[in-house]
Amino acid sequence: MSLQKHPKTLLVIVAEAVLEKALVRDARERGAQGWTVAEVHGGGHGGVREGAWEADRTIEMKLICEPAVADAIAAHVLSVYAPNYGVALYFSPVQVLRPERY
Amino acid sequence: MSLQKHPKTLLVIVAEAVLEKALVRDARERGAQGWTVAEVHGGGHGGVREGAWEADRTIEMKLICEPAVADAIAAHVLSVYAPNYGVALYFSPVQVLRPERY
Amino acid sequence: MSLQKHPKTLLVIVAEAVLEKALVRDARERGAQGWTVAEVHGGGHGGVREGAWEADRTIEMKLICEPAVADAIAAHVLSVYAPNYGVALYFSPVQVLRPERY
Amino acid sequence: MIDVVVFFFLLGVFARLVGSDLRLPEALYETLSIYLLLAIGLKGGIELSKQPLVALVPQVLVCMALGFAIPFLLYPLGRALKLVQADAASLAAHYGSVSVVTFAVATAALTRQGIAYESHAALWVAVMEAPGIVAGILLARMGRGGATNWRGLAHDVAFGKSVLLLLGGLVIGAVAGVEGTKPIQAVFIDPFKGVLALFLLELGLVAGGRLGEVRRFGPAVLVIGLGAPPLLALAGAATGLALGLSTGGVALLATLAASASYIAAPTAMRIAVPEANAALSITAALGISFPFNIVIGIPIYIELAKRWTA
Amino acid sequence: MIDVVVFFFLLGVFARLVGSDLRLPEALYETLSIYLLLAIGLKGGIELSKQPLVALVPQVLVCMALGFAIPFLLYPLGRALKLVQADAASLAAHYGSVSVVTFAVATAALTRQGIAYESHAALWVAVMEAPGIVAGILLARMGRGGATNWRGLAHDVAFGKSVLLLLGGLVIGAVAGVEGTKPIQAVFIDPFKGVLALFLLELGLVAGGRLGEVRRFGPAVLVIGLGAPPLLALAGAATGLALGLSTGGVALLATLAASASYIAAPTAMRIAVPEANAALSITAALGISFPFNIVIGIPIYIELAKRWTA
Amino acid sequence: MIDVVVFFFLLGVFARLVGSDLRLPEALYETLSIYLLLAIGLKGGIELSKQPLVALVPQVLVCMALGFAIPFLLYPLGRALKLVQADAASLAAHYGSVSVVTFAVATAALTRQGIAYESHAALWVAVMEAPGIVAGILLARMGRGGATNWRGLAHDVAFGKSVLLLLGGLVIGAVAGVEGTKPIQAVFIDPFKGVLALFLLELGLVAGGRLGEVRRFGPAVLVIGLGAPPLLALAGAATGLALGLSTGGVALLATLAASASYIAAPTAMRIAVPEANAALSITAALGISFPFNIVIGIPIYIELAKRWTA
Ligand SMILES: Nc1ncnc2c1ncn2[C@@H]1O[C@H](COP(=O)(O)O)[C@@H](O)[C@H]1O
Ligand SMILES: Nc1ncnc2c1ncn2[C@@H]1O[C@H](COP(=O)(O)O)[C@@H](O)[C@H]1O
Ligand SMILES: Nc1ncnc2c1ncn2[C@@H]1O[C@H](COP(=O)(O)O)[C@@H](O)[C@H]1O
Ligand code: NA
Ligand code: NA
Ligand code: NA
Repeated sequence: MSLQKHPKTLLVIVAEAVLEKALVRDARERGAQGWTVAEVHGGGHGGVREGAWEADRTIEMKLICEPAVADAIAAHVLSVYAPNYGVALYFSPVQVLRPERY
Repeated sequence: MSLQKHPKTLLVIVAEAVLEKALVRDARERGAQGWTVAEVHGGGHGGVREGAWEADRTIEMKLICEPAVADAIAAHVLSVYAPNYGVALYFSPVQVLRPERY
Repeated sequence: MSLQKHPKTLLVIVAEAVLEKALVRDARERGAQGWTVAEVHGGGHGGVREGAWEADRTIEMKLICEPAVADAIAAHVLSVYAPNYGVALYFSPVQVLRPERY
Repeated sequence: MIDVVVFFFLLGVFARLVGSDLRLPEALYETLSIYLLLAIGLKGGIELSKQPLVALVPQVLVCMALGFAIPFLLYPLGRALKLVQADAASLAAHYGSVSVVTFAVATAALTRQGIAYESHAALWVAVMEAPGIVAGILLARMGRGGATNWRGLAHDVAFGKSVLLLLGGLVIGAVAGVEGTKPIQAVFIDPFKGVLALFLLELGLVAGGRLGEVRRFGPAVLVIGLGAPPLLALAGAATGLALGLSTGGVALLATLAASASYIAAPTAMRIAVPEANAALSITAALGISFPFNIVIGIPIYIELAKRWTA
Repeated sequence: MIDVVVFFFLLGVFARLVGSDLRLPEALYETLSIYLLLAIGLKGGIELSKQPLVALVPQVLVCMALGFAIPFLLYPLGRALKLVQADAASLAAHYGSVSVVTFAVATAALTRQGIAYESHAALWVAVMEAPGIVAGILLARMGRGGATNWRGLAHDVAFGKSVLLLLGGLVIGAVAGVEGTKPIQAVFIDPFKGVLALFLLELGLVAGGRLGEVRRFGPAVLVIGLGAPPLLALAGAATGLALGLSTGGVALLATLAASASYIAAPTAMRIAVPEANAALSITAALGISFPFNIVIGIPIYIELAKRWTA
Repeated sequence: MIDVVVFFFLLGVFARLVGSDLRLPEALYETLSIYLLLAIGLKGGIELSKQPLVALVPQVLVCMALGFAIPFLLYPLGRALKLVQADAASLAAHYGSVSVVTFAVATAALTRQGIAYESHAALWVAVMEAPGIVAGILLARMGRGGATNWRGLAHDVAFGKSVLLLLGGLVIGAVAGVEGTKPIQAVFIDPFKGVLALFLLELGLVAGGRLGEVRRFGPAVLVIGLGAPPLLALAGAATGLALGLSTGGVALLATLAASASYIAAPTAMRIAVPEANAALSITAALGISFPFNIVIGIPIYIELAKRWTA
């Protein structure tokens, strides 16, 4: 196969579900062209989050984007939300086929 | 630990849920030995997909396989489904322990 | 951006849902500081798992941790659970921002 | 007086338009739709158990023909409004098929007004799901290469959730009869309208989300969304008259003709005619025609049926 | 005798304390809460349709003032117990707002004891959701920089699920009236208490999980969790007396004052005062005060209302 | 005449066999099973409140012994059919435990035929969940190294969803009594059969999926799936006779003995005997014995009970 692949960055943000709307807005403002969200549960330094009530739900948001865009979003999340919310984020190098879409 | 790790490719396909059955079939035909699907929602160039009605649901399919198999599946998805369906896909290098299973 | 990134390992374990409690316990005992779980379905060498009944559900657990911790957890899962349960696992290199949390 | 269930729809639209965080869980949406299909089928089946089946064959055939014909009526309209072939065909398919909830609202309105209708009307719904979809696909393929997997499609529609549950309910109702179904009436008969109200709340949320899209698709979607229902209602009512249906039956057939599918058709068209714009069809069907029918259309169709059968 | 629905709550707490794997699916939790809000609203609305609305204006205003005042009462208590500003304010906001389920348990107890209450009491619930939250945010911001997005917040509370469904139900009930809502009573009226029982099972599971956390937060959470309800109930009952409410009405207003929100408030405070410890508030509200109210508090508040209005 | 709820099961099987896309949301499945367990418990508990508890002790002990003995009967059969130790033991455990839905179908059939049965029969179900599982694990461990975490297992079964909800419902029903549970009967009593019908639709879908697997496991699964139920029914009926139960009671104990667990047992065995093939057991239990029992078995067991107690 002669698939032409292009490097991008996958930024994964695990955060309290209450932040979803704000995260989508912030990510788009910083250049993300798309996003994917899954409902998850888990635990970390802020204790176990089981989704047992409204404010206890957790989401995992995935953003495939330019490395600089990922950095800008991550920096924003880290400074604005991480101090007061349960947030975990990580970067992963990925390859895509239609680079103009990400 | 002396875990013997083996490189494989993780292919992630985010697509309209209506494609699930076809994607599983196509992936198996091209050599995938397993697949994992999560229900997600998100947005991209085709607008916001919230899963508000039957044809508005989105899935994320993960396939761990040989690089060549991943390429074959991705090429197929790109040519057959991407023109008319909301589809995002990316490749990521991973390592597995029991290589014969993927 | 001058984000300071630190390499970690993402260990992903896809397994029968009945193992969730045990996996969380085992992972914490081996040094994992957090975990994220999503409900999924899929198929592999053990056949199709659709979540049609209680013991047919599948989870995907993600652990961001030190490479050595990931290895210890994976080795444990491989020796204790993999022989008798449907289990798929893979490692992926990721980068995080607040390394002390993982 | 507007039926109370319609208020739930309006509440849903309102919630969406003001950007409320109200969302019904997807599992509830699926559960309610499974319930409504089964309940409608069962009710029709119980009635079916009281009458000879053979007499229904002509009705069934004519209903199927009506559903099949509708896309051929609408397609030229869509093309005239500058829609591309696939979009015009897909949109036409939605109107060729039927909306079970619109049907349920119409039966509720008839019951409230004390107007009788053919008790086996659920059978019409079941047989009218598929033909319009088939016609729409034919129109989309017309004069083009693309092969359609008709076998797969026939399977998907015939054994799709809607038809299967409607027909399944019909058969169970017909076989078990009035006596046999008594123990399950507390679930499938008595709460019907309340469940319908909840489902309309959900549909209001979805329809409200679609309203914002109307602008995106220009006037075509508005013209068809508002113009097709009354037009098709006339065709449906005329067919009902020709079949010699009761007043309520004429009103129901008018409603079925006027209604657009938002369950079976979108999924089927997504697979069979993927090049069609799915958002356009759902916006017309669920964002415009559905509210039009349940708020304005049904009272008019009932009035029409009363006059024509007077 | 303890009301049967309370046993379901205790079953949930027990299941959680012994580490049972019993879990109600999240979709069920959401569905039940949507149902209860709608049903409470509808019931109140049906009653509202029987009386002049203007007479209710003073009641509404006083209820809102009560909700707004409560956080100002509780905040100093929290501070005295060494809570930081954000935590004291957030906790106070939870008690300023109300718990719909506690209200429902109280109405069930009144009905069982044959004590009449203002039939439009659901209206009080609807208007008491927001003011306490606003007061709590003011307290958290007091003498600090952080700007609050009041517009966004007002929107989120006014059009949030709770207020929207309660008010939506009230309006639908009021407009459709007794006759119009008859066909949906099999869903929204008859099963109410059974659904409440299921929801209490779920809340018992959550509250049981919180009990384990009580230790983590030290005595403050216990003192407030057990001390605030009776204190606030007195304030509520006094307000009810001043408004000239019936015996049942006084008991309900006492209950509303004593109850702490675990739906609207946690979400609103998470957004508006993120530096507050969310687990602390929910532990006090749902882990301590909620069980206290439904098991011990409500019977006492009813007794109190009986004496004061005798 | 076949009970109407059985038709829903057959509809589910049919849907699955023809490859329909019909799927009930997982949350609905969980909700229905929670509901059925609670409702069965409650109903039994209400009856329990009318009689002296002490008299039930012998029944309870004998029922538990029966459940414990069944795997020892079946295990040799499995071994004779060439199943490995773990598989034979696990399969035996499923039949030692019980199927709540099979029980519910049997009570519905008895009610329809006007045959009385011990009103506290739900208690038998609750105490028969666990012993068969324990016996199966013993058989799997027999003559082998592997240590079993009995404490963890005892906890998981005793406080597992099934036993907890059944016993919880029993206790609530017994404590609250006829009067106390009246307000929740519209949810837990009246709709019981309709909900059972929905659950059977779901189980039909699952069982239909299992049918395709029968071939994979060879004749063993067929022989046990079809042979075990009548055999065990005889043992159950004999036990019932020995206990001096009523006609309905004998039929129910026969049914419980003949039924195989598909909720508690699969999960427990997955943890305690992971080397057993889970698909094999569920295929026999849910794919073969369950349909056999509800369609053919129950009418036979009732007939048998009538003759033996005549
Ligand atoms: N090491 C980790 N691996 C995977 N997920 C994590 C990890 N740490 C935190 N998370 C997720 O992020 C959420 C918030 O983390 P925390 O702020 O540490 O409580 C948790 O509930 C987990 O879902
Ligand atoms: N840049 C992106 N990052 C993450 N997910 C994306 C991205 N772009 C698209 N997606 C996902 O893929 C689906 C289809 O994308 P699209 O075809 O661009 O509308 C969206 O609904 C998202 O769930
Ligand atoms: N190659 C693969 N790619 C993605 N997921 C897999 C793969 N193989 C197995 N899985 C997942 O792991 C589960 C158990 O795998 P198995 O033990 O092979 O049946 C499956 O049900 C899938 O969800
Ligand atoms: Na139509
Ligand atoms: Na309050
Ligand atoms: Na048994």
